[in-house]
Amino acid sequence: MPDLDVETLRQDFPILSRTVRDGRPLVYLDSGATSQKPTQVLDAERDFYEQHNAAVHRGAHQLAEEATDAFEGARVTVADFVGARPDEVIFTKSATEAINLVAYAFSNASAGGDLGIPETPATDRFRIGPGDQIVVTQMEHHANLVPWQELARRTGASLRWLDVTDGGELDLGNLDEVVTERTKVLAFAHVSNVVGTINPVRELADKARSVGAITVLDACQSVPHLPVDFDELGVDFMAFSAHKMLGPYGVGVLVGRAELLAAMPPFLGGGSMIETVLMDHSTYAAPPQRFEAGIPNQSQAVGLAAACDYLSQVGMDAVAAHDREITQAVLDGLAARPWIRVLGPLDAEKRTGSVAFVVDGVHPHDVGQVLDDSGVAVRTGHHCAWPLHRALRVPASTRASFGPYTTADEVQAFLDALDRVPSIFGVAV
Amino acid sequence: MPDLDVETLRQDFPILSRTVRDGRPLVYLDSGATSQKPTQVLDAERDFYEQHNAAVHRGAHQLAEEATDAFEGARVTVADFVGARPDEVIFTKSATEAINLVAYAFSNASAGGDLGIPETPATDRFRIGPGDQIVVTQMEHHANLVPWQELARRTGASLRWLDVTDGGELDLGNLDEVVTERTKVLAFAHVSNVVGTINPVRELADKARSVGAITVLDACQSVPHLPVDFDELGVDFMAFSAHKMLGPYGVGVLVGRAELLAAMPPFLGGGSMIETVLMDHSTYAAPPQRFEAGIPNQSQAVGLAAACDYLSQVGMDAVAAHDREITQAVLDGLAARPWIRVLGPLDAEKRTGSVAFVVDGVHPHDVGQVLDDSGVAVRTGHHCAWPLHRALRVPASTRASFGPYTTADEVQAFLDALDRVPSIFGVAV
Amino acid sequence: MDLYQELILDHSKRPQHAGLREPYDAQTHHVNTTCGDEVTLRVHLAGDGPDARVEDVSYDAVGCSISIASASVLAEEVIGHTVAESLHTFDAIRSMLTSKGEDPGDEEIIGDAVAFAGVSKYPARVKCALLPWTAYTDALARAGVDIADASATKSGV
Amino acid sequence: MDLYQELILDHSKRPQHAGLREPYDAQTHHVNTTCGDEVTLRVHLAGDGPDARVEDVSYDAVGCSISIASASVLAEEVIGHTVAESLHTFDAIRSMLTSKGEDPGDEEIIGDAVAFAGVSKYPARVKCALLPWTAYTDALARAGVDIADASATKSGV
Ligand SMILES: Cc1ncc(COP(=O)(O)O)c(C=O)c1O
Ligand SMILES: Cc1ncc(COP(=O)(O)O)c(C=O)c1O
Repeated sequence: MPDLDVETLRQDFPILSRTVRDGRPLVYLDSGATSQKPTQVLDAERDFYEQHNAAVHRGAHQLAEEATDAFEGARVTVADFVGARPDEVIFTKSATEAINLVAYAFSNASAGGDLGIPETPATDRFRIGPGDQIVVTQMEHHANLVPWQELARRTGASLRWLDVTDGGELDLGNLDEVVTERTKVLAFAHVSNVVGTINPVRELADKARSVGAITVLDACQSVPHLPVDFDELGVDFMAFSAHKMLGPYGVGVLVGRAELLAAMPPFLGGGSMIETVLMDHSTYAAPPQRFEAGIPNQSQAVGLAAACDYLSQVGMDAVAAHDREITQAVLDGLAARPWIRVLGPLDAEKRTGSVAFVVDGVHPHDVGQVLDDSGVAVRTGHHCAWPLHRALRVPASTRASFGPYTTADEVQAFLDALDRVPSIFGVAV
Repeated sequence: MPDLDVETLRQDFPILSRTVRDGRPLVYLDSGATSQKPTQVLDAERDFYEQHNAAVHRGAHQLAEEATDAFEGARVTVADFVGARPDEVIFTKSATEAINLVAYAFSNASAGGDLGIPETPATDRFRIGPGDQIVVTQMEHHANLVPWQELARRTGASLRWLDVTDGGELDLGNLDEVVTERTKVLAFAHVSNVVGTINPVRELADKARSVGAITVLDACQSVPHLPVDFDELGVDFMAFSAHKMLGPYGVGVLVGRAELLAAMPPFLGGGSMIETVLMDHSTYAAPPQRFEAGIPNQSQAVGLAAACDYLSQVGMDAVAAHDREITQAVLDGLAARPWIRVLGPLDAEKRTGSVAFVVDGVHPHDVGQVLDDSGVAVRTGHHCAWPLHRALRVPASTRASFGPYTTADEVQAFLDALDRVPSIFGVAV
Repeated sequence: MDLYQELILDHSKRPQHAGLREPYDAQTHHVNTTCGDEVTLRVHLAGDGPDARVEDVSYDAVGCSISIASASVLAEEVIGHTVAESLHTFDAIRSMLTSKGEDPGDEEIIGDAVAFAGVSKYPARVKCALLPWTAYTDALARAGVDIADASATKSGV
Repeated sequence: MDLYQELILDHSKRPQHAGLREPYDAQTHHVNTTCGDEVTLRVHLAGDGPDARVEDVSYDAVGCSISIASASVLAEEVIGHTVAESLHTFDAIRSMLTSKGEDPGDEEIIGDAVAFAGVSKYPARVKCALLPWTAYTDALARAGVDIADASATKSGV
């Protein structure tokens, strides 16, 4: 396995050389919120605009052909990157939209009338109502919780969840009571965006399959950090966002098993997702077009494909190994500071991407401010995972999160900056 | 009013100097599908990525502050550009999503349970069911038709529509029969994306208001070509897409009257749109955040703001005047060719942005192919407005559409290329 | 323009075997959403399996010159042949159409369809040319033909 | 760090007038969703209109040092004053906080709140400092005060 050459790689990220707060070098430890983007990704988008820009799928002219090739080529690249088939890849605006798309497939299939698609037996798996159950976990990002709460509200189904242990792992002790024959969907994160825990996807997917429930994996924090293979994971749907994996804003991906996508009614209605349109009703195209209404985020899809290429070239094994080293260094550094309490697993093998912690007696927002004053960018608050914080009995936390460009020196700068906290706030060390 | 200096302006669009099909200069007449983007817009996006990139609204560090300022600044610029207030501007991924957002507000308000927002009397205006009516027109782009068909299916409300005359204008003869006390929503285009007709917005908005119906204006083809003022138009909602107005892909706008937005339940659930999240339910933030779940399309919003600035600098009056000149030249050129039949109003004052036509005996796809072979990029087909083509009794059409960079020479090149059609397909001239 | 060969223009202006006829075993309706081409197509077979004979293909095609000419050539090339032979012809045409100009097509196998070689350089038009063929294979399937099996048979010849 | 003035740290460690007390006329609960700060705040007034006296402000604040110190300073600056005076103080504090470092604040008017001048350079923290104040004005409104009218009265003095 080739090692990741961080210093060379960093040259692709001009923003990492800038300074903040009166000339301090930027130490960017907020990649869990959004990653920085390499020049190659920005160039790919720009080249699309400057050389091939036209609406895809619609024009009968050369630019339109070139644009369509670039867009559909991006779909193939992204599919390859995560072990899926191109027709299983749907470009959305974000992971958030991807998850909502699946949630709305359930309520849309459950409303009356003609769905405008050839229904299959699988269509019934999306029909949900009172008595049915939707299962999530306490560890979810709001993006994989709120859509399911709203689906429950819209349909009268009820919401249940798996708990989180004090150690920040999923509590599977009562899995058999929570996931039952009444469960229609099981939605969970591959990797927690707060505590970094890597969840046992196979075990959960197998359990869901055994009761006939559809699985929806939030892969936002795994795809940027680990080699991910949709087929191997054994889930039905998987969502992730480009901007967390060196790609642009405005594009996310829903990967779905072909036979389920085919059975699902559309989400957004509009151009390019139709088969025939009459005034009083329409019929809809096959996936993936059925779920890509309107002129798509074509330049962004091209940018995402460039990000996949970039990561493939670095090698996802190398990315994962590098992430483990950084995580280990952070965990070691924090362990040496007894006034800091790390949330989640203390074993670096069980986690990836980010480390969240609290300083008892100092609010995370204040910790983050001191770090910011030293040029270290972290995130503070509940990180869109409020229930997880409640489960761990902390109001909020400070999170340092990493990318392939994170260096050991940056970890040291982060730890040094942290050491300013006790004296400012009078914490005993 | 300053004139538009097309030749100088074109230097901002490098793609316009490229060649297609064996070295022929590109004549881009497909701006109705998507416009080209000036360097200023591409630079604004790139500068955001290279200098200020971070997740907005979330971090307590300098980059996050800069990114938030840029994103919220973009909202102010866009609001100013269309005569709305910043808190009335919601960034979506496209006009398509913007319209669907409003359609889902109706069905989501109509489902049972606690909406998670402070309901107001206006919330009831979004409750819809059997016996209620949704009104559209035969002129609509699929993006302003399919979402309403689907809303009707989901709720049991019925869909009605205003017809189109043979001349390609809205038939308001039976307006009073179609829009009645049972009408909950009236959705219509400001400007047709096929025949270019400018519709009488005020008259329709007044009628809707008189029966208590909510108006949804599809402004995709007006905002790029005409000065548009939300307040003056008197509609409740207005949708448009950045990529048709010199801006990037992946961002659209929904403008909505503040008191209606406040009364609407959310559409996509996820981060940043919440107030409090518990496991079993959540409450939601005030607009516009309520409708912007997840990390937004921040760089794209910045790019759209740059497009608004660009258009403002050129001057929308100058853009409109230039568009009228080009439209007139195209109409004159086509009128001189009796084997061509123009769809829609023959009076340039009644239209903007595009001219669609048919050559009797030659399929539009074949016409477009001949143009493409001459380097002229147009669109052929039903242009996502199938019912309009049925109403006009043509299966499809060829459409030339314009931007501020379109020149009189390009119009001539287009007409010259058209003149190849009769001989190739044996049409009598 | 090398796209519009005389043969294509002729077929599009005077489509062979056009119209919908009785008797038939299966009918399909296919649409090319990009440009609104539509074809309704019927097949009438004699016999079973790969060796069944295509007694008739009748159709109603609305669309561009490429899709109408393609329907016309299809009918010419297919009527009177076995199902397996017709699928072999289709394979050869498809490989030509999707070759981006690389495969000029073999007139021995595909007959007048060689005139469509130029189409392969225009991805948006490939769909038009393929439309009648996908309607045809779909109709065969509905008439009970095991397509995979039938094409394997002929290829194995 | 000029953000964490001694005064702020003192107020955040030993918040004045903390806790929820009876009697009160109105209570509000405000949340800063960005970092999860929460404040529950009660006001108790004597009299009506702009000249009503703020008898008590009691609160329960969970959050960062800035929001807690701000609640503490609020209680100090407001209790015993008229509603109109308190809104005048709020106006002065708000203009300082939103000045991006331009307005250092006038100690004569806003007392200990001058310590928050450094906050104005950090937009994310301005919300924290404003949270108790918006909870306060909201509570006044719920207690029946016409806010617009009351602030106009004092500004007109
Ligand atoms: C009139 C009209 N409405 C809606 C749309 C949809 O816009 P988008 O595809 O950007 O969502 C378009 C463009 O395709 C349009 O021209
Ligand atoms: C685990 C997880 N799920 C979902 C999301 C939502 O992603 P986005 O905001 O890009 O839609 C995020 C990031 O914010 C995340 O970390």
